[in-house]
Amino acid sequence: MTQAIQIIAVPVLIGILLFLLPSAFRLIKAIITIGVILFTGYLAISLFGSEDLVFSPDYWAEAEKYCSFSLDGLSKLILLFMSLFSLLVAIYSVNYKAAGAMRNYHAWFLITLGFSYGAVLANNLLLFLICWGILGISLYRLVHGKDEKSSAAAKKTLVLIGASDGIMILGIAIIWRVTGTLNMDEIALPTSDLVRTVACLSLLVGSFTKAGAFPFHTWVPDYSESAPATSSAYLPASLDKLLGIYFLARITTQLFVIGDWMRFVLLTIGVVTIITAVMMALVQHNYKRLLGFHAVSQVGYMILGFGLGSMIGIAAGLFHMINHATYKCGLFLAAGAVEQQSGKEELEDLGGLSRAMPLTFFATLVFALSISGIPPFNGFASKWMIYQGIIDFGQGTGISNQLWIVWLGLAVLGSALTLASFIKYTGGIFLGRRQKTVSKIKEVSPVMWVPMLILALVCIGFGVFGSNLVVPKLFMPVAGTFEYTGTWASSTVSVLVLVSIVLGLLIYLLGNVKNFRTSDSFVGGEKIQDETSFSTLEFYKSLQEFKWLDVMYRRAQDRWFDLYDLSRQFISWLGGIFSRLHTGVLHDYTLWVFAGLVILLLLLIT
Amino acid sequence: MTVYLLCFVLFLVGLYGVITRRNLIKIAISLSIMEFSIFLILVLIGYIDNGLAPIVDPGSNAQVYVDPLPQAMVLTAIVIGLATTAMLMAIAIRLYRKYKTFDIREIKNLRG
Amino acid sequence: MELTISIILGFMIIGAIYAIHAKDLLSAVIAMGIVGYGLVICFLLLKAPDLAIVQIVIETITLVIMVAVVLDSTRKELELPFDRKSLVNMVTGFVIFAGLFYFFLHAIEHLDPLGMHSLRMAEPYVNGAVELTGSINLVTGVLFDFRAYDTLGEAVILYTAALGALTLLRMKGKKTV
Amino acid sequence: MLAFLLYIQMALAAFCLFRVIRGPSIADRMVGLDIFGILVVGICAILCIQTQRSFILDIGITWIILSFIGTLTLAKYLSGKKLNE
Amino acid sequence: MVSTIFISVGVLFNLFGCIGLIRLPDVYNRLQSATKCVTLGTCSILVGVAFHFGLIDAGVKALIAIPLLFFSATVAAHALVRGAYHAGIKMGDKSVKDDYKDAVK
Amino acid sequence: MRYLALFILSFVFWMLLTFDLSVANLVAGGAAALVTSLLFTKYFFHKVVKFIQPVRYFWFLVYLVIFTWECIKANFDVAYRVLHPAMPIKPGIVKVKLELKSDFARAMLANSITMTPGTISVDIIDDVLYVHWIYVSSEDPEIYSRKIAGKFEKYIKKIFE
Amino acid sequence: MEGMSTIVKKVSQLVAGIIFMYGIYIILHGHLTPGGGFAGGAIIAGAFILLILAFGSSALNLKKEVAGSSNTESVAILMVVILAIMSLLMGIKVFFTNFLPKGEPGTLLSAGVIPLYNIFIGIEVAGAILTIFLALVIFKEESSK
Amino acid sequence: MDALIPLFVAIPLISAFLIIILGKLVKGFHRFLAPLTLLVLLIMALYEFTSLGGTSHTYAMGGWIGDGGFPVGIFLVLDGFSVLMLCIINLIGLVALFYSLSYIAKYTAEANYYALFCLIVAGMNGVVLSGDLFNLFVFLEVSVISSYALVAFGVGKTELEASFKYQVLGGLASMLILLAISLIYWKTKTVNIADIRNVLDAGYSKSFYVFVQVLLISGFGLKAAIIPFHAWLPDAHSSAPSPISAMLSGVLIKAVGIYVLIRLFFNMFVFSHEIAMVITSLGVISMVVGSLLALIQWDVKRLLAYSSISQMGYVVMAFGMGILLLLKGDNEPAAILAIGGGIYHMINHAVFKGLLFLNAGSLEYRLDTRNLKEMGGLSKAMPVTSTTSFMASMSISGIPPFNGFFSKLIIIVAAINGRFYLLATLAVIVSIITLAYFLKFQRFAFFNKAAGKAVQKIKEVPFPMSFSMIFLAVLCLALSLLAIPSVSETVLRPAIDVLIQFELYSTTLIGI
Ligand code: NA
Ligand code: NA
Repeated sequence: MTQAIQIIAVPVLIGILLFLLPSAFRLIKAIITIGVILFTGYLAISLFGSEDLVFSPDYWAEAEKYCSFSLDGLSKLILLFMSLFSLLVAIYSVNYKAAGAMRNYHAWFLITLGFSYGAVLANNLLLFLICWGILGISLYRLVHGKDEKSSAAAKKTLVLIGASDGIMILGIAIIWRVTGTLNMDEIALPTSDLVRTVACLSLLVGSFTKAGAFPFHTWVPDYSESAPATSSAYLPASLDKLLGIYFLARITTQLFVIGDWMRFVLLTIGVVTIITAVMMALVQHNYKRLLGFHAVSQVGYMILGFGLGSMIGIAAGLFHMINHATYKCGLFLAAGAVEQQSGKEELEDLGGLSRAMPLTFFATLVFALSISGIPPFNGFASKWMIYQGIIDFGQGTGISNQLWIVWLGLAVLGSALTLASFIKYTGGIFLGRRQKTVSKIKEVSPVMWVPMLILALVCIGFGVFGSNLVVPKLFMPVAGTFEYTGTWASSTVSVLVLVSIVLGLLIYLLGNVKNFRTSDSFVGGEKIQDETSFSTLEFYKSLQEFKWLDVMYRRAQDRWFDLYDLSRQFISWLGGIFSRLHTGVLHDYTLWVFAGLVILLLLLIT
Repeated sequence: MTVYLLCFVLFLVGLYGVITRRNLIKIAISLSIMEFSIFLILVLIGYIDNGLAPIVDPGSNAQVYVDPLPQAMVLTAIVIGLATTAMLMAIAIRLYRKYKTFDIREIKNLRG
Repeated sequence: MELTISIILGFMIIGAIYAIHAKDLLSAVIAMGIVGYGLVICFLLLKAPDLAIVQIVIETITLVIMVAVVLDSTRKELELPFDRKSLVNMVTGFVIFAGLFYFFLHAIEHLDPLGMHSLRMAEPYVNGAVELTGSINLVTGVLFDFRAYDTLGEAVILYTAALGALTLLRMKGKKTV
Repeated sequence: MLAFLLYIQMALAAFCLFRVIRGPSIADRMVGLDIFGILVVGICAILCIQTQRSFILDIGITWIILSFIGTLTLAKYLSGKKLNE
Repeated sequence: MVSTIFISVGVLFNLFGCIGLIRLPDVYNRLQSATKCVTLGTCSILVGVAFHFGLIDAGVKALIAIPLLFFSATVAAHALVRGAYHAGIKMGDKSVKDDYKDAVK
Repeated sequence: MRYLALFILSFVFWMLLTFDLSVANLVAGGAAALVTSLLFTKYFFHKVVKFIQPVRYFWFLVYLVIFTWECIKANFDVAYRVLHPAMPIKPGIVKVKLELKSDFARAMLANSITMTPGTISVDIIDDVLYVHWIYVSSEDPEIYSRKIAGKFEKYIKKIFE
Repeated sequence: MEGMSTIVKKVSQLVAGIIFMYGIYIILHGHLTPGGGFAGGAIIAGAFILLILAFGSSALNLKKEVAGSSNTESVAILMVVILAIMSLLMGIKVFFTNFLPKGEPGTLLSAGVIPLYNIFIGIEVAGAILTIFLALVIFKEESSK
Repeated sequence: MDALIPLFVAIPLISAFLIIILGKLVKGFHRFLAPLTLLVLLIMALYEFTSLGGTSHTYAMGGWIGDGGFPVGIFLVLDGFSVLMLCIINLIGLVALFYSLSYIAKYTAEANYYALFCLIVAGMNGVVLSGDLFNLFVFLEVSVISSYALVAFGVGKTELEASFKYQVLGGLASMLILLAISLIYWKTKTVNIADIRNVLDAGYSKSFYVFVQVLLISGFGLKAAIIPFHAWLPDAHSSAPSPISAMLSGVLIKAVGIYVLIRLFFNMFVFSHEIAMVITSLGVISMVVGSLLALIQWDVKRLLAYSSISQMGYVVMAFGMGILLLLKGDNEPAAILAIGGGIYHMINHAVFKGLLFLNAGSLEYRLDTRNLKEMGGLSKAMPVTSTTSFMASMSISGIPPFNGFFSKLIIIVAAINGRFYLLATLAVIVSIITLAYFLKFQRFAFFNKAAGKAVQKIKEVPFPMSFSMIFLAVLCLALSLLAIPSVSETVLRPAIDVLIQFELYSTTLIGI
C-alpha cells in the first residue's frame, strides 16, 4: 500500500519541486527524472509481484468513499509498462533538443507519470477522473506552442481531451446516481436501459478520446505533427494509449456488462477507426503526422479486441495495446531522431538515410514490420490473436456476431493498408537516393538510439515469444486463461496475415504507379517538384478512378470529418448570430429587458 | 385604483421615452419621469383618508397621520434620482464632447 | 382626492409626453421640470410636505444641471427620419406596454384602495414616535432615527455621485507618458 | 370657498402647462415655468389656511427661492452665456 | 373673512395674468401681464394668509414671503426679457419701437 | 461693518421667519447669522452705511404705499388689456435716462418699474434703462421717462442713495 | 459683461445671504417643519449657484470652490458616520442610536441627535450639489489630439 | 461579535471620506489607507466567519427591535450565506486593490479611484448584510453608482459609452426594483425581508405575487446580467479598468445580483414550481448563450465578460434546480448538492474571474491592447501572467485539479441526481465551449509567434500586480479543497443551511 502511494506521490512531488529549479540545470533535472522513474520502476516491479488488494489511506476518514485505490492484475501490468516506456523516453530526451528547449519539460514529465500511475491505481471513479484530467493539462503543456500550427494543435488537443472529461463526468454522475458508489470494484452495471447505456457511452468517449479512436481521434495526428517527438512518444503513443485502453478494459470488463448492441457499437467504432485512420495515413506527407494517423488506426484493433468480449479478445486487446505502445513509441523516437538530425518534417525532403543512420533505420524497420503485422514481430502476434478472436466470435448468435466476416475483412484490409503506408514511410526516409539537403547527417548519440533498440528488441521478443510466453504470463492473468483453438485453425489465420501482406504491397504499388511513371517521386529520390503536398496529390490522382475515395479525401482535407472543426464551425456560426443581435444600440437592449419581462409574466400567469 | 393606473401610465410614458428616444438627454428625462411615477405610487400607498401630514402638533390630541414610511422612502429615492441624473449628465456631456452627438444609435463602438 | 390627483396626473402625463417628443432639448427639460412640479402639487395634496420641499429643490437642481449640460452641447433634438427600425421599436414597445399595463392592473386588483392604508411596520413610526425620537416631524424621525441607516446610505449616494461627477469630468483620464 | 379657489388656482397652473407645451419660442416656455412656480406659491398659501398647518408656507417660500434660481438659469441660457460666464 | 376676500382677489388677479399668458401675442407681452398679475395675486393671497393667522409665526412668515416673491418675480421677469431679447426672439408685429436694438450692438 | 450689516439683516430675517423668542432660537439664529455673514459678506454690498440712517426707513414706508398703489393699478391695467376683446397693446422698448447713481438704487428702480403698469425693465446699460412698454403712449423721451420712472426715482434716491 | 445684468447682480447680492439663511432655517427646523438636511442643503447650494449665475466664475474662484466644497462634503459626511459610531463607543453599543436627551418635542432643542444629523447631512448635500454643479460647469476636456 | 456588523459598512465609508479629505494633504495616503481598510475588513469577515459557526445574528440598527411580533427598524442579518459573501467581497476587493497600486498609477485622480473603490465595497457589504428590502436597495445604489463612475474612470470613448448604457439599464433595473418594493409595501406594509415572508405567506394572490416576482427577477437579473437582461455587462466589464472589471465580474454581479435574487427567492418568497422553472431556464439560457458569445470574441476582456454571464448561468441554474428539488421534496441530498454547487461555483468564479481580469489587465498594461490578434508569444516574456492565467483558464473550464472542476462537477452531479439530464448535458457542453474559448485566449495571448517587435521587449508586470495574480492563482488551487466533504461541511454548509432551511430566516428573525 505504501508503495502504491509512493509510486504516485513521489513523481508528482518531485515534479512540482522541479518547477522551482531554474532551467539552466537541465541535465540535473534529467538525471533526477530518470532516477525517479527508476525508483517507480522498482516499485512497479515489486507491486507486480504483490497481492491484489483494494485500499484507501487510513489517515482520512472519508477516504473509502472518495479516495480508494485498487491493485489488480490489469493495473499491475499497466504500471510495469508505463515505467518502462517512460524510462526509455526520459533517457532519450536527455539529448533531444526539441524537448530541451521546452520549459519545465521534466517537471511535466514527472507529473504526467505520477498521475498516470494514479489513474491506473485509482479505484474511485472521481479520483480516476481527476488524475485523468490532469494528464490532459500535461499533454497540453508538453507542446511548445511557439508557432501557429503547434499552438493550434495544443488547443485542439486539450479541447478534445477536456470535452471527453466533461462527458465522462456525465457518465460518472449517472453511475453515482444509479449505484450510489464511485468505487469501481463495486460497480457492474448492465447496459440495459437508456440511462445506463448513456453512462457507458460517455465513459467510452473518455477512453476513446484518450486512446484516439474515431471520431475523437483528430487531435492525435495534429499533436504528433507539431509536438516534439518525445512528447508524442511519451503521451499519445504510449502512456495515453495505455491509459485509454486500460480504461476501455475497465469499462468493458468491470464497470459495465456489455450488451449486444453495445458490442456492435464497439466493433463498428473499431473497424471504422482502423480504416479511416489508415486511409488518411496513406496520403500524409509529414512523417510525424503519418505516425499519428497510425497511432489512431491501431487503436481500432484494440477496440475490436475488447468489443469481442471474449477472453482471447481481451487478451488480444491488451497485448496489442502493449505492442502498439512499444512500436509506436519507438517509431516516434526514431522519427524524432531523424527530425533532429535532418531538420526536415516532410517525407519528400528526405531519403536514403539508411547508411547515415543505420541503427535508427534498423529500429524503424523493426517497428514498421511490427505495426504492419509481419511475422515474427509482436504486431503480428497480437493481430493474429485478434483475427482468431473474431473468428471465434462468429460462433455467437447476436447481430454483431453474425457480422463477423465484416469485422474480419476490414481488420485485414486495415492491416494491408498499414503495410502499404509503412513501405512508403520507411522507403521515403531511409531508402532511395539521398537528398542534397540532408547529405551531412550522422547517427544520433547512444543516449537516443539505445532506447530505440531496446524497444525494437521488445518488439522482436514479444513477437517471437508471444503465444508461448508473453501472453500466458502477462495477459492471461488479466483476461483469463484460454486456448488458441478455434474452428478455424491458426493456419487459416496465418493465411489471412499473408493475404494482408500481399494486399498491402499491391496497394502500395497501385498507389505509386503514377509516381514511377511521371517523376519517380520520393521513393526514387528524384528532385522534388515545387508544389506542396504533391505526394498526397499524386496519390489522389492514382485514386481518381475511385471517385468516392477522391471525394472523401477532399472532404477530409476540408476537415469535414473532424468532430472538432465541425463543432467549432457550428458553434461559431451560432455565436455569430447572437453576436449580430448585440448591435450596440441601447434601444434594442432596453427592448430585450422589457420583452423578457413581459414574456416572463405571460409564462408565469398562464 | 384609477389613480394608480394613471401612475403606471406615466411610468409607461417614461418607458416609451427610454425605448424610442435616441437622444441621451431625452433618455435621462424619460428615466426621471419613470421615477416620478414610482414616487407617486409610493406616496399614494401611504396616504390615509383624513390623515394629517406627518408632522405632529404637540398641542393637539392624537390624530390620524398618513404613513411616514413611504414618504421617507420616496425622499431617499428622490435623492438617489438626483444622484443618478447627475451621473448621467456627467457622462452625457463627456460623450458629447467625444462623439459630437447625443444620438445613442451613433454611439455604438461596443457591440457584438 | 383621487379625482384631483388623477386630473393632475393627467396633466403630468401630457407634459411628460411633450417632454419626450419636444423638438428642442431645452423645451424638453422645461417640460420635465413642470412635470416634476406637478408631482410637488400631488405631494402637497397627499400630505407629504417633506417630499414636496425636497422635490422642489431637487427638481430645480436637476433643471439647472440639465441646462448646464444642454448649454455646453446642443439644444437641437436630432433630426431623425422615421425608419423601419423605429417602427419596429414602437410596435414592440406598444405590445410590451399593453402587456405590462394588463398585468399591473391585475396585480393591484386586490390591494388596498387609495386612502385605506393600514400600518404595520410604520405603526411605531406614528404612534408614540414623538416620545421615542423627540422629533415632531415624523418623516424626519423615520429618516434620522428609525431608519437613519437608510439615510446614511442616501447621503453616501449623493456623495458618490458628486465624487463620480468630479472623476468623470476631470480634464484627462490618463497621465501623458 | 377655499377649496374652490384652490381648484381655480390649480386650473390656472394648467394654463401654464399649456404655454409650456405650446411655446412657440423657448422663452415662452420659460415664462410658463416661471409663472407656474409663482402660482404654486399661491396654492401653498391656500392649502396652508385650508389645513391650518403653517409649515406649508415654508414650502411656498422654498418654491419662491428655487423657482427664482431655476428661472435665472434658464434666462442665463437665453442670454447666450455659459452658466459660469 | 378678510382673508378670504384677499385670497379671492388674488386668485382673480392670477386668473387675469394667466389669461394674458394665453392671449397676448409675444413673449414680452405675456411676461408683462403674467408677472405682474400673478405676482400681485399671489402677494394678495399671502396677505390673506397673514390676515388669517394674524401676527403669529405663520402670518409673519406669509409677510416675509411677499418681499422675497417681489424680488424673485421681478428679477426673474427682467432676466427673462433680457434673455429673450438676446436670444433673438422677435417682438410681435404690433411693436412700434425698439431702442434697445442699437444698445445691444 | 459690512459683516455686522449682513449679520443684522440675517438675524432679523431669522427672527421673522421663526418668530420665536426662546433662548435656543436666539442662539441658533445668532449662530446662523454669524455663519452667513462670515460666508457671504464678501458678496454683499460694499457700502452699508445707509443701513443705519433712520430717515431712509421712513421714506421707505412712504415709497411702499405708493408702490403698492402702482402695483394695484398695474393689475387693473393688465386686466383691462387682457380682457378687452381687441387687446389694446402697442408694445415697444424705450430708453429711460437714469439720474440715480448707485447700482443698487438703479436695480431697485428697475424692479419697481417692472411691477408698475405696462412696463418691464429690460436692461441697464451705462446711464440708460431700457424698458419694455406694453403701450407706447408717447414718443418723447422726456415725457415717458417721467411717466415710467419719475414716480419712484425721487423716493428711491432718498432711500438708497 | 461678466455675469448677468446689474439688476440681477445687485438683487443677488442682497438675496444670496437670505437664501443661505433660509437654508439653515430649513435644516435646523428639520425635526419641526418639513425639510431637513436634504432640502436645506440643496437650498444652501442654491445660494451659491445663484451667486455663480449672477457674477460668473471670475468673481468667485471656482477652482478653489470646487476643492472646498468637495472637502466640506467629505468632512460633513464623515461627521455623520462618526456620530453614528459614537453611540457604538458610548457604551450603548448600537449603531445609529439617538443617544442625546430628547428634549421637549416641538422645540428647537429636541429630538436628540436628529438636528445634528440634519446639520451634517445639510452641509454634505450642499457640498455635493455644489460640487456636481461646479464640475459640470467649469471642467472642460483637454483638447485631445 | 455583533458590534462588528455595522462596521463592515462604516469602515470603508470612513476610509473613502478620509481619502478625499487627506489625500491631497498627505502624499500617497490613499495608496496606504485603502488596502489597509480592505485588509481590516477581510480580517473582520474571516473572524466573523470562524466565530459564526452556523448560527445567524441579527443586528438592530439604532436599537429599534420592535414589538408585537414584527420588526420596526432596519435589521442587519449575518448568517452563513452573507458571511461567505462578505469574505469573497473583501478578499477580491483587497486583491484588486493591491493590484491597482501599480495598475492605476497611469491614470489621473488616483485618490478618487481609491475612494470610489471603498464606496463600492461599502455598498456591497451593505447589500449583503441588509435584512431590509429598501435598505438593500439603497446600498445597491451606493455600489452601482460608484461602479458607474469606476467603469468610466478612464474617460475614453468606449468607457463613457459603456458607462452610459450601464447607467441607463441599471437605472431601469433600479426602477423595477423600486416598483416591486412599493408594491410589496402596499401589500405587506413592511419592508423587512423576514416579515414580508410572513405576511405574504398569509395572503396569497397569484397575479400580484407573479408580478412582483417578475419585477424583482428582471430588476436584480439586470444587475446580475442574466440573459436577456445582460446587454450592459460585456460593455461595462470590458471597458472598466481591469481591477474594477475584476471587482465587477468577480463580486459585484454576485453581491447585488445573484445573492439578492437567491436571498429573496429562498428567504422572502414562498417557492413555486413555475418561478423555479423560470429561474432555472434563465440560468440555462445565460449559460449557453453567454458561452456562445464569448467564443467568438477577440477582445480579451469582452470574452471574459461574456464568460461571466455564462458562469453566472451555471450558478443560477444550480439554484433553480435546488428550488425545484426542494419543492419536489423527495431528494434533499440532491438539493443540497445543487445549492452547495451553486454557492461553491459562485466563490470559485469570484476567484478565477477576478484573476482572469487581472491577467487581462496585465496584458493591457504592457501591450496597451485588448485585442487577441495583436498579442502572441508572451509566455516567456510574462511568465507570471502566463502561468496564472493558464491556471485560471483551466479552473474556469473545469479541468482538474482546479476549483472550477469541482464546482461544475457538483452541479452536474446534482443535475443528474435530480434527473435533470438535459441540464446536465448542457452544462457539460457549455463547459467544453468554455474550455475552447479559454484555450483560444491562451493560444493567442501566450502561444503562437510574437505579434511584433514591440511584444518582444515586454517585461513582466510590477510586483503588486504579479503578487495579486499569484495569490489568486494559489487560491484557485486551494479552493479545490472545498470539494472535500469534511471541509465543505464546515465552510459551505452554514450557507447551504440558510437556503435549505429557508423558512428559518423569517421565523428566527421574528422571534427577536
Ligand atoms: Na432621506
Ligand atoms: Na432624476
